Amino acid sequence: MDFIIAKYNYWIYIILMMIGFYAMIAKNNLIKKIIGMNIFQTAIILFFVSIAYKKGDATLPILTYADAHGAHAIRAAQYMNPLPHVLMLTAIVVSIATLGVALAIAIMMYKKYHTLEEDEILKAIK
Amino acid sequence: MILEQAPILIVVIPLMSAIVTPLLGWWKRDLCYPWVILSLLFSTLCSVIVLNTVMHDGVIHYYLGGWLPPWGIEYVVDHLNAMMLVLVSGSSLLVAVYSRKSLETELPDRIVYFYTLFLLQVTGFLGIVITGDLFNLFVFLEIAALSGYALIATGEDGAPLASFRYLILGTVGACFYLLGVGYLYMITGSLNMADLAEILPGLYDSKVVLVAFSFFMVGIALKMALFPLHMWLPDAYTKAPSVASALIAPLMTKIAVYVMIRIMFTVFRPYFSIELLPVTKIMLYAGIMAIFVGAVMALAQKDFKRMLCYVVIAEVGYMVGGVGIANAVAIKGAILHIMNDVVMTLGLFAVAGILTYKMKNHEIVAFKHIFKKMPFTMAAFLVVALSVIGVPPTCGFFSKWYLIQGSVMAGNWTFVVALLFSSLVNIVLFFRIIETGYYDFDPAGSEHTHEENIVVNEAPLSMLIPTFVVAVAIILIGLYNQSILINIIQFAVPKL
Amino acid sequence: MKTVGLIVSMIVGAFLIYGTMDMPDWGDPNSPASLHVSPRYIMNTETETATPNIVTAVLADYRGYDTLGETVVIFTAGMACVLLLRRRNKFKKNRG
Amino acid sequence: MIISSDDIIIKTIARIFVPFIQLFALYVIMHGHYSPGGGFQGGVILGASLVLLLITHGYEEMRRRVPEGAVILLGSLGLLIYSGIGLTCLLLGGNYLDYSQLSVILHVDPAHARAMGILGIELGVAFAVMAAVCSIFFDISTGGILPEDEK
Amino acid sequence: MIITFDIIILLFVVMCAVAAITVKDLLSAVMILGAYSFFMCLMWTQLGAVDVAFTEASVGAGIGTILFIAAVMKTTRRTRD
Amino acid sequence: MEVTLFIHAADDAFRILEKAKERAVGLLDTATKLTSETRWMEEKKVHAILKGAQETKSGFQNFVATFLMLFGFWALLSGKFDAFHLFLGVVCSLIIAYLSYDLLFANVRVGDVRIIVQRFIGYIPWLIREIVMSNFHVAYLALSPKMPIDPKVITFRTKLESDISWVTLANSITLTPGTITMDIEGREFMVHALDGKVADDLDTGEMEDRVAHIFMEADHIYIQDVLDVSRVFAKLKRGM
Repeated sequence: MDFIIAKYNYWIYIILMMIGFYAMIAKNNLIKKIIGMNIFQTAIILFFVSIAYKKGDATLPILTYADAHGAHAIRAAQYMNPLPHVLMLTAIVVSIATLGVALAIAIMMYKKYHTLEEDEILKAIK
Repeated sequence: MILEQAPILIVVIPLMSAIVTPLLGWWKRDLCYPWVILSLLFSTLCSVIVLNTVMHDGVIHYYLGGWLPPWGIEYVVDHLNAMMLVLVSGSSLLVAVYSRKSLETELPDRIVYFYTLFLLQVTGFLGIVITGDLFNLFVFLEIAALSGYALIATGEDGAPLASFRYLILGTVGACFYLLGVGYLYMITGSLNMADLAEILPGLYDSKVVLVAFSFFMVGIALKMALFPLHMWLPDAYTKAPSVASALIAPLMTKIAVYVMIRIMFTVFRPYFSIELLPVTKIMLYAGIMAIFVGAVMALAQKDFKRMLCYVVIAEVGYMVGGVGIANAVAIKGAILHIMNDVVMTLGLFAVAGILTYKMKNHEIVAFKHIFKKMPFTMAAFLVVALSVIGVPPTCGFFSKWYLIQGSVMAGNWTFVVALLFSSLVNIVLFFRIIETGYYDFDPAGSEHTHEENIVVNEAPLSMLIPTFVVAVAIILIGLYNQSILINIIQFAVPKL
Repeated sequence: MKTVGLIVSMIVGAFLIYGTMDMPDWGDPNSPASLHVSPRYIMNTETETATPNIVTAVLADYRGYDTLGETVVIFTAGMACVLLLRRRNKFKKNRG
Repeated sequence: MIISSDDIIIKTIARIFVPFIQLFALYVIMHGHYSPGGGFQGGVILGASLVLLLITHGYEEMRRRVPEGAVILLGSLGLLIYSGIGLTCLLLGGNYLDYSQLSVILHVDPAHARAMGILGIELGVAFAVMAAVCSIFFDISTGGILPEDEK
Repeated sequence: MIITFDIIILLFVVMCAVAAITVKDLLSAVMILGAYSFFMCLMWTQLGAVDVAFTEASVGAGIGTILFIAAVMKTTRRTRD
Repeated sequence: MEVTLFIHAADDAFRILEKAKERAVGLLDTATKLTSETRWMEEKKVHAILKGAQETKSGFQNFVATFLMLFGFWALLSGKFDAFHLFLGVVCSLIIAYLSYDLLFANVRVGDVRIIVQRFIGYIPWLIREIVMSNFHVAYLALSPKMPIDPKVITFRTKLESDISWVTLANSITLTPGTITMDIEGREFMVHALDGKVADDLDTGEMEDRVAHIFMEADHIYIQDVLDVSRVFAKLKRGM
């Protein structure tokens, strides 16, 4: 029980990742695949954000006025870990960029074959 | 100053010229081609400078933004890096020179944006190779991947679907890589490769490290199309425009192999990847399977480019198997084979591009009388083919020699058999083309074509010169392989 | 395909859960991730970059090159869409 | 295919809100130092405001305000600002993207020079992201061909 | 109190994810994905990642959904799975 | 006793008022007849004023007003009043004002903004009262066991002039429980009402009048009427 409570964020992220991964592999519709891709990437972001979390008196990674002006020494445990947040900002951008390209390719295919189902497109190519 | 700043200039010059290219194309479209060549020339120059510096002074560290490594991003250039940089920038320069005529027939209305993405692709490759930071590698991996998807999707009928499948699997690969980064970060708190290499040995028995390592491996195997995960490659590279396949096919898989070597031997110690885990065994068998499957599938193809794709899969098997044997000689052979394979695959796809340009088709059946029509192209092709088969003066022989030597030393005869089998199949493959193209073998042939009717119809010079440069490079690398080994690769081989 | 997908995602999930066992507890302020590199960002941001928002400082300065890469990624996506889809008549003058 | 809306309510509300959305986007960009936000988020909001204008007032209106060529130009310009700042640092004698070198030009201490450098690159990021978002939306919503070009 | 809030949001997230890949109408699936992004963004605010949450709110729930809708409107809503 | 007296007095008063009203109506009729030409001219002028708000108004005036409004918004958001941030605010507001000066005040005269805002604030309490009242009504409808709802769609033609007042009216209608604006086509409002009472409330046109009052649309006509009447009186006096 302790094992689950202490890490439930990680468990949920694994479930989400599995959902996304399954959709990417098993779904036949291109848009559904893209949706799965989005879920997959978001799950990874959730994982990183969970790494950054600190229990206790930690707050947002923005220095308060007193700290910023050197009123007292800053302790690292006082703020969340900023590095995973930074990495995830980049990852979100990457995911939206991938989404754009994927949708563009899907639309290209729809213009040519008038369907979004993968097997029908395969049939049309042959 | 150029000397100090050369590592960053290698990446930033193609990057900035990629940004300027759409503006330039807006103004005057014809300027794009010289502009691309110019920027890649500079980039190549810088990478040669870097290689020279590395050979004389050892490893270069470059701190981006002036921040010291574990906090900022660092560029590390050692011998392996520097060799890859020269290879990548040099071969992309050749492809850029080669690209003009082919693009004008295949994508006449989209040249400007094609060149933009071309430069971005090269930027991505260079960024992957040069960086010393795991997350930075991911970012550049995505740049390379996204521009690759777009370039491939512009190809012939069916290219969008191939590209979409590549996108899905490539994203899975990149996400697995990112997960690996996350697991490593969670357990160590660092992203810098050198820093990780310091911290990790104390944590080798942790399950988190094991999971991270496996996700790295699977993600990169997806990117390099290692045997069970190779489904996306043949379609994507066959249907891409010839310039795109000439750029991506030689470089993407080899860069993935480079990343794999980097992670196995720089981020993790050889002790972990070779002795603690059965990774190398799995890799060895995957490599052997890749060689067999690639060879057999290549035999079954009627399409020239598709056949080359399966050859590429088999060649990936060479390198992965070489690393999988995990002794110094075999890894030396694998690294030398990365170099050779870039050049050879570039030559093969360049020839395929020329044939597509002239014949508007890449079925093998269409290549009749091709030796008469294009003597120079086919001369270059012969050299490349001999190298792929592994005939002594060419470079392909030597890397195979080291691979075989290494596997004999390790007592692994299966790999030897696989290598020999693959060479044999390659002979058959290329002989088939020579047969179609040279001998006027026409089973139905009541109507004997008169040889006078066949006019020499050679490819344009801008395509021919890069192909010849590749052919010459193959022979030169073959002749000077000892000095390359002593001066560069010997330092790149990890200390086992 | 469906069963393959199910099996593969199950294997991946099981493997990840296996990895979860050795993870530091969620939200532990003394986990390795919060002890090695990040404290320096938190402590020195103000003196080194005069920026109270640590995320911005790390994003744009300490790891500014990543952000350059990120911007290039989205630029690449824009260019890719233009390359793949746009067939507009550019030289037709806009009305109005 | 998204065509311009005929609904007067949506049109009017969009018309009134767009300037405020744009100002908020600029606020987010400029105040990335002190509060959540920064170039990327601001750029996305800026792009979203233009997209809102597009889906309410139609392509013609949108193209009148921001021609498609200008969008690509803005994207390039944004990235040029970013990499140009990096290159300036390099020319001033530091490493690439080492903003503390900017203190020579700006006449402030290195820490504040870094803050100014961050502001500069966030502007660049915002331009690039805005342009990319607009351009992707243009292309995806039209499928690359405008209705009047089809004729 | 906070933990229950977390768990409720996480449950919503999982439900939205499952719904998004099972619904047989693409437009609905896309809208549910937008809701998924929004719940995710709430979750991240809860975890203290305000910057990430802000970005996700503007990107995932905003531009991403808009792009999806544009694509679905441009193509088709029907799907077999 | 007093009551009857009072009722009588009231009766008388009403009678007198009635007569006065008849007189006034008669007078107005005559006046209208007399000054039909003038009237037509005046109407044209009113129209010109309203149109001028949309077209002939100077772009620069708009620009300045947009700039000021945006800068106020910036100050509200930012909360930092050192020189650097104020400078940034000025620059940003200038850029946005330049980009979208024709959006914010497309149909409203700049000089009227102060009055409009004042009246709008005055309008809000009335709207809230209205919302609360119809809330009770809808609650009654929903909770009573018979569910005496009688949904219907009513269409009416509005006299409002500008798009912003249409939108305000439509949104006010939608905000009030029991009624929803479904569509505006030209000047036809299509409203879905839950039962007869709310529909009747809508038909009285009070809300519309109030909205017209906010955006100073009735004002012009009203003023013109007064002017007309005074002129007519003057003429009549001279004639008598």
